[in-house]
Order: sequence, then C-alpha cells, then structure tokens
Amino acid sequence: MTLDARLTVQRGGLTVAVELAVADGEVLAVLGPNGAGKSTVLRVLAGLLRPDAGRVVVDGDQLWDAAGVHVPAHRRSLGMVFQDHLLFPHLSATENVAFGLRARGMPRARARAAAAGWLDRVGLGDLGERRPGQLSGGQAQRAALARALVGDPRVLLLDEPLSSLDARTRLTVRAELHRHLAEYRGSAVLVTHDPVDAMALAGRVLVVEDGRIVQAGTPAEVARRPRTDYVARLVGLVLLPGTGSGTSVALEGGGTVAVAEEVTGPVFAVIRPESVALYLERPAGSPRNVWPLRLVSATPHGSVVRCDLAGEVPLTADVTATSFAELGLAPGAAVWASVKASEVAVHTR
Amino acid sequence: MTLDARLTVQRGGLTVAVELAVADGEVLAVLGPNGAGKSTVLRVLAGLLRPDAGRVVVDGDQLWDAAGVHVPAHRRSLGMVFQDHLLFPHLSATENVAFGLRARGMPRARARAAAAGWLDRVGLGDLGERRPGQLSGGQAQRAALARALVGDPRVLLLDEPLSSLDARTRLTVRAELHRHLAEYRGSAVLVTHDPVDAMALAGRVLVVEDGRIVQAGTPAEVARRPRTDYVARLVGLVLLPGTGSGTSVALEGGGTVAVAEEVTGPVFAVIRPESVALYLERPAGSPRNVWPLRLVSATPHGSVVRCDLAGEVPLTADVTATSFAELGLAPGAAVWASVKASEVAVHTR
Amino acid sequence: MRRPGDGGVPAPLLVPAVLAVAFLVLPLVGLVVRAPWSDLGSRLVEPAVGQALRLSLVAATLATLLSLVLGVPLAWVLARSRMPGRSVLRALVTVPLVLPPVVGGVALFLVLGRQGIVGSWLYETTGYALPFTTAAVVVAETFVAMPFLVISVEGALRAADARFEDAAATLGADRWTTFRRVTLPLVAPGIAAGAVLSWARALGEFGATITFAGNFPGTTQTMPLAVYLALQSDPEAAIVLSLVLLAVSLATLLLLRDRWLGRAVTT
Amino acid sequence: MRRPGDGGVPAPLLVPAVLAVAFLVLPLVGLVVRAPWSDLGSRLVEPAVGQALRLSLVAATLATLLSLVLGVPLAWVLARSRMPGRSVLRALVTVPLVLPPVVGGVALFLVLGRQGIVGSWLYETTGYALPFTTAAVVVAETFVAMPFLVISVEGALRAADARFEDAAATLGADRWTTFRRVTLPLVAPGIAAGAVLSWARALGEFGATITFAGNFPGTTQTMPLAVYLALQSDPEAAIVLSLVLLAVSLATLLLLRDRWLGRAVTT
Amino acid sequence: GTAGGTTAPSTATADGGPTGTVTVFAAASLTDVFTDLGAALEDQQPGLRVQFSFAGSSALAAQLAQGAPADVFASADQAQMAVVTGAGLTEGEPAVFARNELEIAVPAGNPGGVTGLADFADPDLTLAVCAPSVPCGAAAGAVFAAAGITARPDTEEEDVRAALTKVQLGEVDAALVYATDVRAAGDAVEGIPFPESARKLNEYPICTLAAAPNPAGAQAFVDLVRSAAGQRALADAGFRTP
Ligand SMILES: Nc1ncnc2c1ncn2[C@@H]1O[C@H](COP(=O)(O)OP(=O)(O)OP(=O)(O)O)[C@@H](O)[C@H]1O
Ligand SMILES: Nc1ncnc2c1ncn2[C@@H]1O[C@H](COP(=O)(O)OP(=O)(O)OP(=O)(O)O)[C@@H](O)[C@H]1O
Ligand SMILES: [Mg+2]
Ligand SMILES: [Mg+2]
Repeated sequence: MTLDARLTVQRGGLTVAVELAVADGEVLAVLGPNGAGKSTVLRVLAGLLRPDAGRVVVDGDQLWDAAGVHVPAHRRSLGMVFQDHLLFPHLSATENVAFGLRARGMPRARARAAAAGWLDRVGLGDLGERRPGQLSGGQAQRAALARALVGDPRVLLLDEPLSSLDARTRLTVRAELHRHLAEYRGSAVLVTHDPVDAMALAGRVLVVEDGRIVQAGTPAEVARRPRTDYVARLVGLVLLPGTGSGTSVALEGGGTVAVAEEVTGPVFAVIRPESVALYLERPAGSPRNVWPLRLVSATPHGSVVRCDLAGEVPLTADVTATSFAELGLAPGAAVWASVKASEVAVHTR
Repeated sequence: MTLDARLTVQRGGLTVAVELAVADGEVLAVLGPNGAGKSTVLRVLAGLLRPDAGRVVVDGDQLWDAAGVHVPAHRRSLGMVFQDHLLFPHLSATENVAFGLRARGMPRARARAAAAGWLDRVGLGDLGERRPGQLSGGQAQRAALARALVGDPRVLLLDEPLSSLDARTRLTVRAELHRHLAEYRGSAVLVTHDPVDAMALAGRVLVVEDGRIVQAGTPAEVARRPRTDYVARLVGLVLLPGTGSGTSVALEGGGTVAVAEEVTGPVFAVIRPESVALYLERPAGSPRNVWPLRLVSATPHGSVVRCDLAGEVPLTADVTATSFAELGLAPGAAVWASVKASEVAVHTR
Repeated sequence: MRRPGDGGVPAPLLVPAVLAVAFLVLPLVGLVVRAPWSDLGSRLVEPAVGQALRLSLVAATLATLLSLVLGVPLAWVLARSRMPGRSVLRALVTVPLVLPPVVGGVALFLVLGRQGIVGSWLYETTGYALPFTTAAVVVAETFVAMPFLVISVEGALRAADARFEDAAATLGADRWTTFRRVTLPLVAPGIAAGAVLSWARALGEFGATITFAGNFPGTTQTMPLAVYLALQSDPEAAIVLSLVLLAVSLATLLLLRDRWLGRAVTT
Repeated sequence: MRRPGDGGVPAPLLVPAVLAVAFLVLPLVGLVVRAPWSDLGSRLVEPAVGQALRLSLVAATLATLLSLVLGVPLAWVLARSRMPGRSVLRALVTVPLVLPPVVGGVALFLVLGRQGIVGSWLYETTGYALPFTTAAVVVAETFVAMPFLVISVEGALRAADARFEDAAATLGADRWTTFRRVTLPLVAPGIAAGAVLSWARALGEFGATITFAGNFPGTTQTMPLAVYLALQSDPEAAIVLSLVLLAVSLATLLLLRDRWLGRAVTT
Repeated sequence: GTAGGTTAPSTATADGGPTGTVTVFAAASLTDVFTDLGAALEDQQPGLRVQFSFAGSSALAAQLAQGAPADVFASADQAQMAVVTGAGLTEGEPAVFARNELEIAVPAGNPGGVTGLADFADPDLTLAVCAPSVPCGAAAGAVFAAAGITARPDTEEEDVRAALTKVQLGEVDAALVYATDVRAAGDAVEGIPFPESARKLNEYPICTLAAAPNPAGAQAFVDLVRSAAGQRALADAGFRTP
C-alpha cells in the first residue's frame, strides 16, 4: 500500500512543507535535527493535525485534501508510536497492546493472545499485567511499539521507537522490527536520530531540516554524498561547502582544501574523520592540506577517539586510542591536522 | 560534595540493591539494561521513593536512613532530569527553568535572566516563551536539562538527559554538559544507554543489571574488561565466558576458543568484532578459531557492516562495506568465521 | 508508590483545612448533641420514616443514574466538541442551579405537567400524568442534581490529557469507543465526585420535589419533606430525622466511594 | 492545535446530550414563555429587587471566595495527605449536602447562634451576634456551598498527575510552593468548575439563609427569599424575579467562565 | 450589631409617639396586608420605621428562640405562638387578630367539575390538601371529619401556597386552601365555599416580645393591627376578623 503525501503546515513560527511517497512494503526513515518538523509530519499523516495545504493519499484513497476531504485518524488504519509513548495509564500493558485490536472488533481473548505474543516479541512477556506507571522507560517504549505493530495496519508511523532502549535490547528489538518490516506490506515511516536505525531498517531516507526536505535517497547515497552539515555529521563525515577551481576548493567558511581531481563551481568537499591525521607540530610531508586547529573535545568511540577540532577549517578526526594517548592532548590544545588530497571526496552541490 | 548511598528497594518483583559513592566534582555514569533499576535508584537518591533499607548521605548529612531520618526532596538541593521530562505544562520554558530558582527565593527578574541564559546554552534561546506542549521532543528534553542544571545544586541526577537529541545537537549539548560538569563541584549521577555519553562525561561507571551492580570502574577499565555480555556489547565487544586450560577456553555455551597465552580457571574470552573474518567456505590458514555460523542480521555502521552471527559460538563481526558486498551475504546465509588466537583477549572472571 | 513527606501538610494549607472541617462538621456535632436521642428508637420504627428513607434513597440513586446517563455525554460535548455556542450552552446548563427549587418545580410543571408543553401531549395520548408520582420525584431530583454532575465532569474532562484520545484514534477507536475505553476511565475520579455531588443534592432535594411531585407518604414523601413537615410541628423530631438521613448517607458514601475510588486510576 | 473530526459527536453521546439539554433548558424556556413580561419593567425598578439582587450577588461571591479559601486546602488534604481517617472525613464533609437546608440553618444556630457553642463565647466577649446579619447570609451560603467545591476540587486533584509535584520537589519547592505554583494551576479547570457550582448553589440558597439570617430587606433578603415571598402573594412576580436572577447569573457565568477558562491550561 | 438597625434606641417624641425602628416577624401569608399596614404606621408616626421579616411561622418561632432581634411576632397559627410563649419570649398575652377559613380552590373554569367537599373522596380527580402537621392540614382534617368524608388526596402540601400554585397551573383539579389565598390568587383560581368550613377556623395570634428593643413601637404596631383600620385591611384581604 502506497502512502503519498504533500503537506504544508504552520507550527509555532516554523513552516513545515514536505512531500513524501512511500511504496508498498517500503520503509522511509525521516531524519533531521530537533524541531525540524518530523513529529509534525507524522501527526499530519495520522490525521491528528490538519495541514494548511496539500494532500494525503494512501493506496489511492484520498485521506485529506484542501478541498475538505478529511478521513479521521481512527479510519486510517494506522499503527503509531508517539515520541512520548502515550500508553493508556489505566490499562495494563497487555490491554494497551490489545486496545487497537479490540477497537477494530477482535474478540477479547484473541486480542489478548495477540497482544501477549507481541509483548513477548519485544521482550516484555512477563510484564503484561503491569500498568504503564509501573514500567521502566525502555519497557514502556517497547510496549508502545508492540501496540503500534500488532494490528497489521496499512501505515506505520514510528516516532523514535527505539530511543530509550538499552544497547542490547535495542539490537534485539531492532532485529525484531527489521524482521517485521521485511514482511510488512504497508507503508512505514520511521523517525529516528540514529543513523544505524535508519540504515538497518529503512530503504530510503528523507532528511528534514527547518521544515523542508534537504536530502532524500537510499541510506547509502545519503551517507556517501551528504548535502548538509547535519547529514554529514550524522554519518560521521565532515562536509565543507566551497567553490572548486582546479584542484583546490575555496571553502565558504574561509580556507582552501586541496583535492585530487579538477573541480569547478559550487561543490562539497567531504572528509572522513579516519583520514585526518593529528600532529603536535607542523608536519613536513606529502599531504597538501595542513591546518593549525584547536581540540574542542575528545570522546572515545570503540577503539578510536573522536576529536572535534575548531579553527579555520572545522574538522573531526578519528585517531586510535593509543596514538591519542601518545599525543597527550587535552581539550583546548593546539594541534596540526593534515589530510591527503586524495582522501578528500568532492561532489557538486 | 560527596554522595554516599546504600539502598535496597523492592520494585514490582525486582529487588534493587545498590551501593554507590560519588565524590565531589565526580560524575558517575549508571549503565544497564532496561528495567535494571536505574531510574529507581535516582528516585531514591532524590527522596521521591523511600528505600526499604540503607542510607543516603550527602556531604556527611544523613538524608535517609532506616532509623527514620528522611529529608524530603525539596530540601536536598537537587537537580534532576526525569526520563519523561515532566516539564510543567502550564509554565513557559523560561518559567520552567526559573522555577527552581524562584522556589529557592531568587527574585523573579534574576531567575528569569538565569533561566534564559541556560536556555541559550542548550540552544533554546528563542523558544523561552513556548509552553512544553509546543516544544518538540528534543527541545523539551533540553529544557528539562536546563531546568536541572540552572540552580547549581549539590547533587545532579540525570536520567537519560540526551536520549532524544539529534546527533548534532547531542554533540553540542554534550559538550556544554561536559563543560558544566567539569566545573561542577557537587556529585553527579548520569543514567544513560549511550556508552559515548558515559565515556565523554563520566569519570566512573557503574553497571547495574537486575537491580545489582555487576561492574564498576573507570570507563576505560569497564570497556577493556567487560564482565557481562551487556557491557561487552555496549562497548562493541563479544564476551564469551568459559573455563581455560592451556591455550584453549572451553566456552560455557559450548565450543572452544584457542587463545595465545596459557590460562586456567574461569575466564572471559573477549573478541573484537573487527578481528573476526568471514568466508563463504571454510578457510584453510593459520587462524585456529574457525566456526560455521549463520548470519542473523547485518547493519551498516559507518564504513563497516556489523554482522550478527549465531551458531555454536555467537559472534559479531565488523567487515568493510566493500567486502560485505563481495560476499553477497543475506540474513540467514551460512558463513565461516575465523579469529586469530592472538586476537582473543582473556581476563579472569 | 509511597510518596514521602506526606504527613507534613504545610501550615498555609492545614490551617484553612482545619477551619473548613470545623465549619462543616461542628454544626453536625451540634445537631447530634442536641438531638433527643431517647426518641430515636421509637421514631425509627415508625413505618412512615422507613418508607420515606427508602423512597429517598431509591429516588436519589435513580436520579443520579439518570444524571450520569444524560449528564456525562453533555459534559463531553461541552468539553470536547467544537460546537458553536458552547459557552452559552454551558452557562445555560449551570443556571438551573441558581433557580430557587420551588420555581424549578413550577418550571417542570410548565414542561411536564398535565398542561405542560410535553406533558399535555403525553396526557392526551396515554392518559399518563407525571406529577404526583414517584417518577416525578426522580425527575425533580434529576433536574436539580444533574447540573452538578455536568459541571464537575466537564471540569474533569478539561483537565484530562486529550493526547490519550489522539492515541486511541490512531489505534482505530472511533470517538465513542475512545470515550468509553479511554476518556471515561481517565476522568473516573471526576465522575465519581460529580456523582457524589448529584446524589447528595438529590437526597437533600426539597423544593422542586414538593412542588412537582407533591408530598404523599409512600409515593412521593422523601426524607427532606418529612423533615420539613416535622419542623412545623416538632422541631426536635425534625433533627432526629435529619440525623437519620445523615447517618444513612454517610454510611453509603463510605461504602461506595472507597470501592469506587479504589478502582480509579492512580497514575 | 486544531483537533480534527470535532464536529462529529458520536450518536451515543449526542442523543443523551441533546436530551440532557432539553431536560435542563426546556423548563427555563417554559418559565420565560409564561412570565408576565409586561410587569418586568415596573418590577425591575422596585428598589427592593435591586437591593435583593445586589445582596445576592455580593453574598454568593463572598461565600464562594470563603469556600475557595477554606475548601481548596481541605480538598488538597483529602486528596494528597496520608492522614488516617481521611475517608471518614471526606464523607463527613459531603454530608452537609444531604442536610435539608432549613435544618442546616438550625445546626448553624447551634454553633454560631447567640447560645451556640462558638457563638455564645463570641457574644459574651465581644457582644457580637452573628445571626440575622449580612455576615450570617454569607456564612449560611458558605455552609451549603462549600461541600460542592471541596468534592469537585478533590476529584480534580485525584485526577491530576502527581508526578509534576515530584518534579517541583526536586527543584526545591516545598509543599506549599508546589501547591501554589504547580498543583493549583494544573487543577484550575476543576477549581473553576467547583467555584461555579458553589457560586450557583450559594446564589440559589434559601432554607439555611432564611433560618439563620432571617429575611430582612436590605440586610439579609436575597433574591430566593424575595422569590419565596413573592410566591406567597403573586406567583407570576416570583417567576419574573427568578428569571431576573437567572439572567444575571447567566451573564455573570458567561463573562467570568470564559475569562477564567481562557487562562486555564490546555496541555 | 444586629440587623436592620434594630438596636437604634427607641425613644418617645415629645407628643409621646414611638420612634426608631420596629421589627415585625410575621407569617408569610400576611405579607401584603402587613406591608400596607406598616406603611400606614410610618405615615402616622413620622419618626418610626417598620421593618418586616416574613417567613414560615415555624421558622420565625425557631429564630425567636435563637434570640432574633424582633419586637412583634404575628403567627399564622396558635401552635407556633405557643412555642414562643412557652419559651417565655412574649410580653403579655397573645391576641387573635384574624381568622381564616378553608375554601375549595379550583382552576379557572373548574375543569374537574368540582362542586363541593364530597369531591375530595373522588379517586379520579387530582387533589391537593395540606399536610396534617401544618395548620391548614389540621383544619382540613377537622373539616373532613366533621363532614364524614374520607379524603383521597394525591398530595399533602407543606403549605397553602404550594397547593394553590398547583391549582393556578391547572395541575390539580382542586385544593383545599384558605379563603384569603383564593382571594389573592386572582383570575386563575376560582373559590368554592362550603358550609363545613366554619367548623374549623384558623386563628392568627399577635404578640409583642419580651426582649423587644423597641417596646413602644411594638405596641403601636399591634395596636394598629387590632384597630378598626387594621381589621378593615385584613377583611379586605379575605380574613375573617374576630
Ligand atoms: N503544539 C505546538 N505549537 C506550536 N509549535 C509547536 C508545537 N509542537 C511543536 N512545535 C514546534 O514545531 C517545530 C517542529 O516540532 P516537531 O515536534 O515536529 O519537531 P521534531 O522534528 O519532531 O523534533 P524532535 O526531534 O525534537 O522530536 C518545533 O520548532 C516545535 O517547537
Ligand atoms: N511504580 C512501579 N511499580 C512497580 N514496578 C515498577 C515501578 N516502576 C518501575 N518498576 C519496575 O522496576 C524495575 C526497574 O525500573 P526502572 O525504571 O528503575 O528501570 P530503568 O533501569 O530505569 O530502566 P529504563 O532503562 O528502561 O529506564 C522495572 O522492572 C520496572 O518494571
Ligand atoms: Mg519529534
Ligand atoms: Mg529509567
């Protein structure tokens, strides 16, 4: 079943104007900074918020249009995870999950059995009788996810469904969700801040910033050619917009980057943090890109340390824990960063 | 100011029994799976939940003990971020942040100015007049963080304060929090599911599972020598408990692992996912550890693909996206995994 | 969850609360002290008293049920729908509270009496006249008591978090299902409060009942009517009767509320 | 936020709601239709009517304020504290609702009369006697109206999310500050509802007032008392007076509630 | 202080007339007549103000027992006056100043076709009488007993007015009320006198009170009520005068 929407809606000063299409069985991840309008878009798709203009079509059925068509939420066949769960406080976890089935007419016993099954799948098998107030944050979020998934709805709208899960549970629940979505025949929209979720679960990614779509494509495409700083950082790259001429790019923020190929016009220079080397003194060697920078923060990240650097060309460098220790760097320290021209990818803006 | 607590509390079938001490200016990260009792511990420290036994001492002041001492929450000088924010719905963001200052007697104008300053620091400078209902999830979480930090309390209790933030905001807010905590002279307890948060912010880590402490130490120690599967996965390692004899470890789950050094007795064999190589056919070569496994799921993770493998020895392998593509693996496929014995770390249980 | 520090009621709340209790309870104590207790036994066995008491309880309970059935939906419409003229409607519904009950009884005659707008039609087609029947007692009490229910349930609905209703809608629940399975349980304490108010008001109802239903022992004479008449001839007897009414309602409330509220949600 | 589908009130709610409105409003329409409108002008200029109306409004408003000051803290204690015997207290507080108002007036004499428990002491030390003064009107109305406030505010408090109070405590707010700055605003709609109920009940109060405060034009004669007297001689005039009372309270409610509720929280 | 300026000192003017305020507690059924008489007295005695508190006789009796600041009490029956006298609150002997007799009240046009007291035994008619515990009910009981009729009323009203209201609205076919009430009710009600009514007359006693703040004014009002002018006014209102 296809979800096809174009919507404009005013939200506290922000204009959210988004167009999206999700094919049968497809999962669309919506990424974007806080306050970009992601939840707003989901509310419109759910029919909980009327847009100012546009249309929402599912499977050819007009659900909303500016001419006055409005199919209310309860007739849209939805499964929705709200960012703040909104589990019914007076019902047990099982009753919460069974609610949608009961509302759609399933007999009580069958609904409870289905609910119990889903609670099991998200690892809450033995907490079915608990009220939401008696669940931990992560448990509540999983119950909310089970509640959204159980009814086999036409459209799934998941607003950060995994954000409160611990690392291990997140893996298993994500795998469970992956399995479910792989077989799922409706359209799914997943809002997340975790690029791993997006890559693992979604076939296509939409990046929303300030209410507008800034990039769309497969996760791999978006990761390879980020078009905004937000996306670049999300996938762990450094994005430097500038103007190419010959084998150098004059950056918008000042400074230049040497690149391997000839480029002209507006481009993005993309640098992988792994390719950035750090020195305490100015290195003498082949790399043509050498900048004096300042260490802002250093956070261990598995076996590497991610160093945020500020200066003429803001960079992020990943260095191994060992070499980081050898450099003896503290936040605020002055360092030299170098990147080989051949390690700088360039794509046109 | 020192926080020193030992507490036992019954919580819906789970017994939470935890002992912790946080020195002046120290930040203690509490990690653990969902439902482990992390929020419960914070509630007890805050004085919102009375334990069944134990004591809570701050700076030598008895705040709670079994003999009947109970200093109520409002006299404990706290700053607390709740997992579900609990911003006052009838107050604007600024008023929410100023609330604690006002309650402690600061004049209105000064309190509002201080609140505005903190809102600025978490990037909400222009949303001060909004009600919580008009903020996005991540904006609300930042307002809650500002509300907890503003008063310079003796004890900071932060329950997943960054979980709803987008990647970029998370960086800047984490840096802001880091800056604040570095200068902070009280005791801070930070509950988080993100090891990066823990590593970046905390000097010491406490891992809680099923209501009990399973590991404690500096982030580096914990990361190097995980003692439970949860911790190992958290830091991206595979942990295999077994019994050593000679240069081989008989695993508890079955199978053996060859190691480089001689070991005896109960040990953990620790394998880094990067050190696991995958083959479509049984490799003939030096690695002594070769197992036939099945691919459960594969998720891209930056430039590598993380493969979850099931079989006699459950492993996680990180392979480059290129080689993963060359292998042409799909979930469910049979693969061979090999690990060099010298890549297997061993530490005693 | 145990909530600490609960013993400690802050003085600015405790002092007025104690005053309020004194103000509301001391007069009752005065009545109890002054009552001619020696008469009590003989009075309680009077069949008329038993009749009046039974009728009062039955009629007040029926009136409360009727108020619930009609009033809760009305409260919902006032709190949730976007009908134009809602605020006028809300005020109109409150206004019967202000009506002197005797005038209320007259107003009921004008609609439901033998010559009333609806009543005359009923009388002509079926020969049934509502006034001076037990049903009339229920109607009069409902008329007086329902506004209390409507206003307090509406207040509860306004205070309730409407986002849960959104969540129910996304789960396929139409507004009626949402109302039954989400809204209603969430505002249960408010409904309980409203029902208690209505019941108590109905139980104490005097003016509209005596006007619209009259006063006939066994059919329409409720306790307040019996008390009023006793006041004319034997004020001490009236006090005893009042205390009987008080005691019975106290017992009922204690039994009922704890059971009801026990079931209500505690988030 | 606009909430869609709002026009659509489900039939199982709409039908009883319409019935409820008909039931509550039709009698008023009946009164309006039957009223001798030609008299209205001459009646309104009678100074006694103006006096009674003014007194009614002033006394009911004072009684509501007094009920708020005393009753909201009591409701808080009933809903939030862990005092033993709370449920008995709650029932005791409800019971004055059941008391026939005339008996309530007698009970007030027993406490506040010149020979009453408190009143005699007051009279002996200061020479002040409360009954038959305007203050007595306020006291009688408060006695009758306060339980409505207490019960409905308590319901609202029970329904409110107590976790916000936890949050306030972690921010250093003691229970009193928390009450003022968090609890109170959160239950504002419930308090508004309770205040409306009390005000309306006080405005319509008759039995306790005429007993405890007497019926002196200008000092203690409120509109319901004037209506009562009019009923003795000229029932049509009584209807006109009632309608005047209705119109004034309707106007007041329309003005007040919209302003008050406009300020209340919408989560 | 107490209400209505009743504590104002009562003095006598040079010509001996009373001044100040006189407070009269009177049965509600006397509202119109007494209001007129009060105005008349104020005209006669320029220094005097007459203030009324009208309510049910029993409520007034209860208020007097609680020390209500009154000068005169006019009751609608002997029983409530007896309560006040019994408590030692009166000054001197109460005097009966008016009587009232029962009459059958029917809605205009007499739709029930009521002709006399005997119709009160008809179960098909909707009938109202007063409750036995209130004066008019006691009178009705006496009258029925005298006539040998077993009444079958549908409602026993708490006072005459309540019964009369139902007649005015056409909701009962007949009610047994006082003649004065039929008179006051105007065109909507027709009265049917019946011979047995004389068997039981209701008596209205009046008395000054022992604690009267203004005894002189009190006496002046009582005198006026009992004067020829006062009795005429009462007769005009339908009362029988003693
Ligand atoms: N009820 C509302 N009234 C006014 N403005 C609102 C309301 N809800 C949200 N907003 C504003 O609209 C913008 C978009 O909000 P939205 O909740 O869609 O963001 P989001 O992309 O979901 O962010 P997050 O990642 O933080 O959840 C934000 O700037 C927010 O402050
Ligand atoms: N009010 C309650 N009554 C009963 N049990 C509760 C209550 N609150 C939490 N629990 C249970 O206590 C355990 C610990 O809960 P807690 O909220 O402390 O977990 P947590 O470690 O914070 O988890 P999460 O990471 O999901 O937030 C959980 O199993 C939970 O179900
Ligand atoms: Mg959001
Ligand atoms: Mg938690």
